[in-house]
Amino acid sequence: MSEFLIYKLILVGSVFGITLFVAAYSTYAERKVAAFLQDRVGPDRAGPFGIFQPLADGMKFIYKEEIIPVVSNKFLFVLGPCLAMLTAMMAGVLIPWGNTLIIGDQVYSLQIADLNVGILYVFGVVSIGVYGIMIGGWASNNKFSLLGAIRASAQMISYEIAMGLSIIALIIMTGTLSLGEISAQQAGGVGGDWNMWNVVYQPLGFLIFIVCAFAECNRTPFDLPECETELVGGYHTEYSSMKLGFYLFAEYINMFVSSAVISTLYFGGYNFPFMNDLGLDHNTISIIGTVVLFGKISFFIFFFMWIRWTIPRFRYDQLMNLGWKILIPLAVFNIFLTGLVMILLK
Amino acid sequence: MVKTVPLDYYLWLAAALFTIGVLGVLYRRNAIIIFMCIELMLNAVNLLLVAFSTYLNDASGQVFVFFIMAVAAAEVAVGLAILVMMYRNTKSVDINILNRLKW
Amino acid sequence: MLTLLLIFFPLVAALLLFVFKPQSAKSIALTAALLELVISLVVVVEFNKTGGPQFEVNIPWITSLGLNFSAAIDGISLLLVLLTTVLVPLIILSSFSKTYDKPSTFYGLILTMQMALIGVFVARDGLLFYLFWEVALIPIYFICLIWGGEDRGRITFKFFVYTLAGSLFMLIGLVYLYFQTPGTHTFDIQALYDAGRSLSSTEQSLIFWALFVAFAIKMPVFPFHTWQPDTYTVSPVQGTMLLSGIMLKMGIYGVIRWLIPVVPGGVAEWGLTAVIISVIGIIYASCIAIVQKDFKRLIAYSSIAHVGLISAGIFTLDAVGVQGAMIQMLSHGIIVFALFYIIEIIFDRTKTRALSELGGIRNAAPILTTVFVITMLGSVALPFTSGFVGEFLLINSLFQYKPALGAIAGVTIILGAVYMLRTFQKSMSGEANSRTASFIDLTGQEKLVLYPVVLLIIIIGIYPAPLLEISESAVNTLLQSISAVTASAN
Amino acid sequence: MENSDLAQYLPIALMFLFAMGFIVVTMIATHALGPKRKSKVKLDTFECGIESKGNARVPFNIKYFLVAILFVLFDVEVIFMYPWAVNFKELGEPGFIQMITFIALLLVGFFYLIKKGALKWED
Amino acid sequence: MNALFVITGLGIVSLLAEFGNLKRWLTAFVLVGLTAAVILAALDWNTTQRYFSDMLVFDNQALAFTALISISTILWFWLSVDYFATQTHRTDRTSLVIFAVVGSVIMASFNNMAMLFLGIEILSMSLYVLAGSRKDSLSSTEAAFKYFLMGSFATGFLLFGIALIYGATGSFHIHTIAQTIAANPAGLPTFFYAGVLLMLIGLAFKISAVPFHFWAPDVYSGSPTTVTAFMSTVVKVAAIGAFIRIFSSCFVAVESTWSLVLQVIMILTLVIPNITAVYQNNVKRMLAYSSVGHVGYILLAFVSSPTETGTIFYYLTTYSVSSLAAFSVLHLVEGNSEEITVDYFNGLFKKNSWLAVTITIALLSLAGIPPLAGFFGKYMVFAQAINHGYTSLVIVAVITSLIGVYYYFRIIIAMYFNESSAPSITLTASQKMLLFVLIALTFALGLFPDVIMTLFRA
Repeated sequence: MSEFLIYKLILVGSVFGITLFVAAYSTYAERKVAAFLQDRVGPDRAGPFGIFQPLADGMKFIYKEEIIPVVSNKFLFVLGPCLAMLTAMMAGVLIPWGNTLIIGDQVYSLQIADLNVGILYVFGVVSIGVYGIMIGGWASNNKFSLLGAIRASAQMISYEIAMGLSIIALIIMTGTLSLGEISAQQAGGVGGDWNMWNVVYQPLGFLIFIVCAFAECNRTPFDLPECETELVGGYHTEYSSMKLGFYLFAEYINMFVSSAVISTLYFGGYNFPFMNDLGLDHNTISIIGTVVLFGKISFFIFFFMWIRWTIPRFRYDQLMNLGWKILIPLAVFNIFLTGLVMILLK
Repeated sequence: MVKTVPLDYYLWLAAALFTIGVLGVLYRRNAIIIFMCIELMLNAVNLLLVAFSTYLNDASGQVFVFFIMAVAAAEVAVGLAILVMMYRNTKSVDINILNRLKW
Repeated sequence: MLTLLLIFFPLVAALLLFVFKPQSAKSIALTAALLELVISLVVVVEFNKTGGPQFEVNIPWITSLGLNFSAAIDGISLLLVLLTTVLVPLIILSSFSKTYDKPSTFYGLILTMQMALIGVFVARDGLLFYLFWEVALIPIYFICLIWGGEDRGRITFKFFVYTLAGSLFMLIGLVYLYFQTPGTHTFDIQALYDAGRSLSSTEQSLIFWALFVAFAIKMPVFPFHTWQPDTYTVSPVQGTMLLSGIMLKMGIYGVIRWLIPVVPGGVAEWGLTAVIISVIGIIYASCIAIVQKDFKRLIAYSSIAHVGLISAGIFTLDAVGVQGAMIQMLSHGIIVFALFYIIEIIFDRTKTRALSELGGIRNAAPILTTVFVITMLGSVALPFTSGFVGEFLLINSLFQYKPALGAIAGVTIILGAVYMLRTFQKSMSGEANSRTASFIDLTGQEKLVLYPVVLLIIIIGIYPAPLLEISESAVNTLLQSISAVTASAN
Repeated sequence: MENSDLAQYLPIALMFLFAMGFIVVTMIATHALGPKRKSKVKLDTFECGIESKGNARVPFNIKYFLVAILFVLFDVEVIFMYPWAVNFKELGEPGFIQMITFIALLLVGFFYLIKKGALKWED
Repeated sequence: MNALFVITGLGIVSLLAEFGNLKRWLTAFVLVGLTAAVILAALDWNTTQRYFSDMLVFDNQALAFTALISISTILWFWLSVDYFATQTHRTDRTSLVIFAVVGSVIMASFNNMAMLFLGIEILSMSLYVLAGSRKDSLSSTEAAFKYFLMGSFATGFLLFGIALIYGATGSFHIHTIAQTIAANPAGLPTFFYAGVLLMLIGLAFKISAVPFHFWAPDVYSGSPTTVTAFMSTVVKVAAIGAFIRIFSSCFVAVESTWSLVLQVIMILTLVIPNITAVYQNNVKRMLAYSSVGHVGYILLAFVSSPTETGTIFYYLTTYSVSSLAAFSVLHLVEGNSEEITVDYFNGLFKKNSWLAVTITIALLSLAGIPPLAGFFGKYMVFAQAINHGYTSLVIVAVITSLIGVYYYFRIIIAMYFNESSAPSITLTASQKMLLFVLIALTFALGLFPDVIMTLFRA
């Protein structure tokens, strides 16, 4: 019992730490990527190549003055960012970060928890994130914030439907909701026992999913809730100090988790091609797998940023039309197609 | 499945939730809160159904929960629409002003 | 077949009225009523006086309820059918001098009423009887409501609810009996008789009251009469005539046909009570009549008194009494019709019904006065008028039943004489006043209505035997069957 | 214990504790460490430097509301597809046809919505 | 079932008619479809068909209710032509009504609690919207809101009851439940009986039995008159159909649990609304209370003999026809006014005797005066109750029906007695035709009740 607890504690602790770390360095990465794409230098003062910039940012958040507008609802004003942060942190629990490690005769899974409702849990937690934004925006009692919050909620819930639908086609294939199993099903990959990554079977589903993931994270080209040209800061206009930090953190954590989910669902998770043909022992493969997974995640995080600095923002009606009138029908079509093919191949 | 919690607990919990919901509907005056109380009643039912379903090893209870959830969602949609309409006509969601039709 | 024709011819005629122009409604209705009279006369001619129920029809109607369209005519029915068919053309004729709004509806309702009345008198199925009984209420209610006088809404409603309430209790009683019939339940009259007689005395008593209340309200017998004076007063005169001339006989007929034979045990137990109630009613109504100021109201109360006597006579369960009741029903029907018509004539010309404002009509209208005198004498039961035969027989049977009651009931003749003569004195004799000075005597159309009535009053008074013969065998059969039951019970 | 239902959720609870702890500690830390120099203007809501007017809690476009309602409806309908999708292989062809019927009905409603202009934002 | 398919298809088509060039043909199409549904129901007569793994069973009772519901709806469409006159709302209103009919049919044919629940909800959800379809009127909104609240509140009770019964018997299938009950006459857990009572309460809300009726008058008087007509006919038929379906087939084995409760409810339902109706000046409210009162008679029939559903069906038929007649006149008289008092009927006989005669006949039928349909309805209820030894309850019912006469006659008296200066009303040929049909039906049902009574005797 206690051993189990300690193992889980370590796992949870490390995932927690890594999440924070990745989120912090994503901000740095984002600025560097932006600079790179715009042919600038980017942050370079704090430490070599500005490598301590995230730490400096963090300190600044902590030491800044806390401002809570008089007309706002104090409790909700504080609750908003906390909720956003909390849900963001909770979403990553079910990601299988790697295969099992065998130490002695004990098998340790690198997934914190493998619920049989895995994907549903992720969706459930992510959709609570809307509350963080909505509550924060409404509590500020600022017109910009309110508009931003409403936009954010409308956008996020709209894309949630398409996202949910796009997953269904995948589930038809995998027959399970558990992320661990979905990962395991993609083992091997190209060569070996010829398990392809799901993206091969579900290109359309992947496309829909990643578009929705962008929208869910309020990332450009879907960052309508905080588009500074119209809404100043959107839902976090009134926020300062660590509460603002939480919102920003939450965004980057979400990006990180989304990338992880995408990698797991469509890109084989911790599996890599020819993994079973290298003749390495199980633990080594698992560790390599984890590294590979982080590689994939990093790529998707980079992809998020790449898109951000490449594609301009949508107009709001374009955004809604894309979500409702294109992605949802497409997702339904994808379900139909997948089902049909499955039936025919059987 | 290990049924560590006795069925009675679920029953009492559901009954308590349901009662809270009923009392809420009867005593609260804010339409939104009444909505929520009704949802609470339905969720008490859901809880009960799921518990029974587990203890009877019969999936139909859970399917019924799906039905209830779907219908409750539709009901909320209609209810909120009515509420908006009411707000437009009265600028309030306090049901006390809806006394015009009393005999 | 003849029975069906008798029942439904008025209804067809009533529907026809709506096809033609409203202006011609009057004459079509009169023609129809006269044809109906002819049909009834054919029935009289064809009727076998010793033959029991005749002209039977028995058509299955609502089998799931055990309801058959079962009707037949025996002596008792025939007399009342005859009363109806004679009075309805007279009533229609009496309305010729007036123009009513929506005449098609008015005459249609009268004819529908006639249908229902005849249906009540010939039905030999419990539920069918009940149906006609209720249907009779609808047209008369609307006649009173639409063409009535002041405050008619409230008053006619009271009338409606009273009678409906009574009949609903009757319905419960009938249904209870229905479920007592053996095998597939049926409402057939004989089956109901058998079922009723086999009940325990408590059940019989309950059913007795359930039915008696319905009939008593319809008649009306004291203390169920409170709807009656007001309703008679506000109704248009044709409505009053229908109510008092024919409709009240439904109640008496109900007692004879559907109460006494069905629960003889109940009648044996409660008959005396019924008689006492009736006698109290006679005295009460007569006393009230004496102090009435309104002519129409006065006649209304006198009607209660007469009906009380009839009711008392029937509950003696004596052949003479029942026969007397039959004759008295006919006699009362025509006399009260004539009286109301005379009141209407007076009202038309003087615009008042208050006795205190009348007087001196005798000088201006001798014919009217003569007619009134004859009718009045009939009403107070002077010998050689129809009233005498009936009242004599009734009081006679009451004497035999309980001499004391007979004596008290006999007072009615004296009281009747008192209020009728007072009426005569107040209205006809005395000084003419501004209202009555220019009183015009009877017109031709009015004579056409009143002369036959006067004739009938006198003929029946002198030679009632044919009428008595018609009902004799039916009454005897009825009473014998009851006495057989009560005898076997003892 | 390891395999029981509740134990599966234990790590999630742990994670929750970690996250909560982090949030609470950070919030308290900023509250304690940051400077506190309040002024009326600073505590006012931001409206691009102009004095802020009125309450921000004004009724907003009904479209957003409509979107919310539609989301609730569609999202709940999507729930029905998950069990079906998981059991797709067992249900086979009849299940597929039934679900297609279901989705078709859903699409009828969807089509109706679009045609009715419930999702029309450009106006 | 074929009827159900047709009606469902009809609903979808009328929803989509918005976009084709089909709007003009919509009413005709709906009428044809509903007629087809009636015919299909008639063709299925005497065949008991089971669908969706026994979730829906179309036996004779279900088919009869289906036909009744469809026919009432046809008549209702006829009387509420102007409700669909506005172009913008024609298709959605039509489809809402049709979907309500779908719900009604399911409520009459369910064999599984899930279907009961779905049927009720499909019906109610459409009605919530229809009740509020006069968007600018506060009373309409209010009616919709109250209806919604009470509807979902009742659903809560119903569901809790269903959940408890499921827990006790392990099934949602009515027949399985009935078998379980029969198999364990003493072995059912206590909460099963609580479940039955909760379902009773839930359904009592739906059929608006006292003391769960208080929403009905508000909702009936607030909704547009045509919608009220729909509620008090089709919806009431469906609710009662569902009620008797579950209680007469499934819970009849545990009759002792609910019989007494239902008797109390029944007596209250007879007495209270009939007395309250007397004090109403708003005709719609009066009819609402009257319609609650009629539930009392139906319950009387049900209490006295739960398995004899023929009587109830006949009663519902007569009630629907009479109510439709009453409401069609009410609708024609009201014009544009929101609240229609008894005074609106002043002198109606002079203004338009068609209307006056129709509503007179309708009210007389509702009051139970022979030879109209309503009389035989009441008669059969009373006869059935007397037959099963409930004579004292019948006496209560008789007294309340006399009270009923009182308020029905207020309208009649107003029409024939009072004078009015309001302008007379002219009717179109179609309206006259409708009134004629309704009068004819009222008489025909009264004169030939065997046509319906023998349906259930096979």
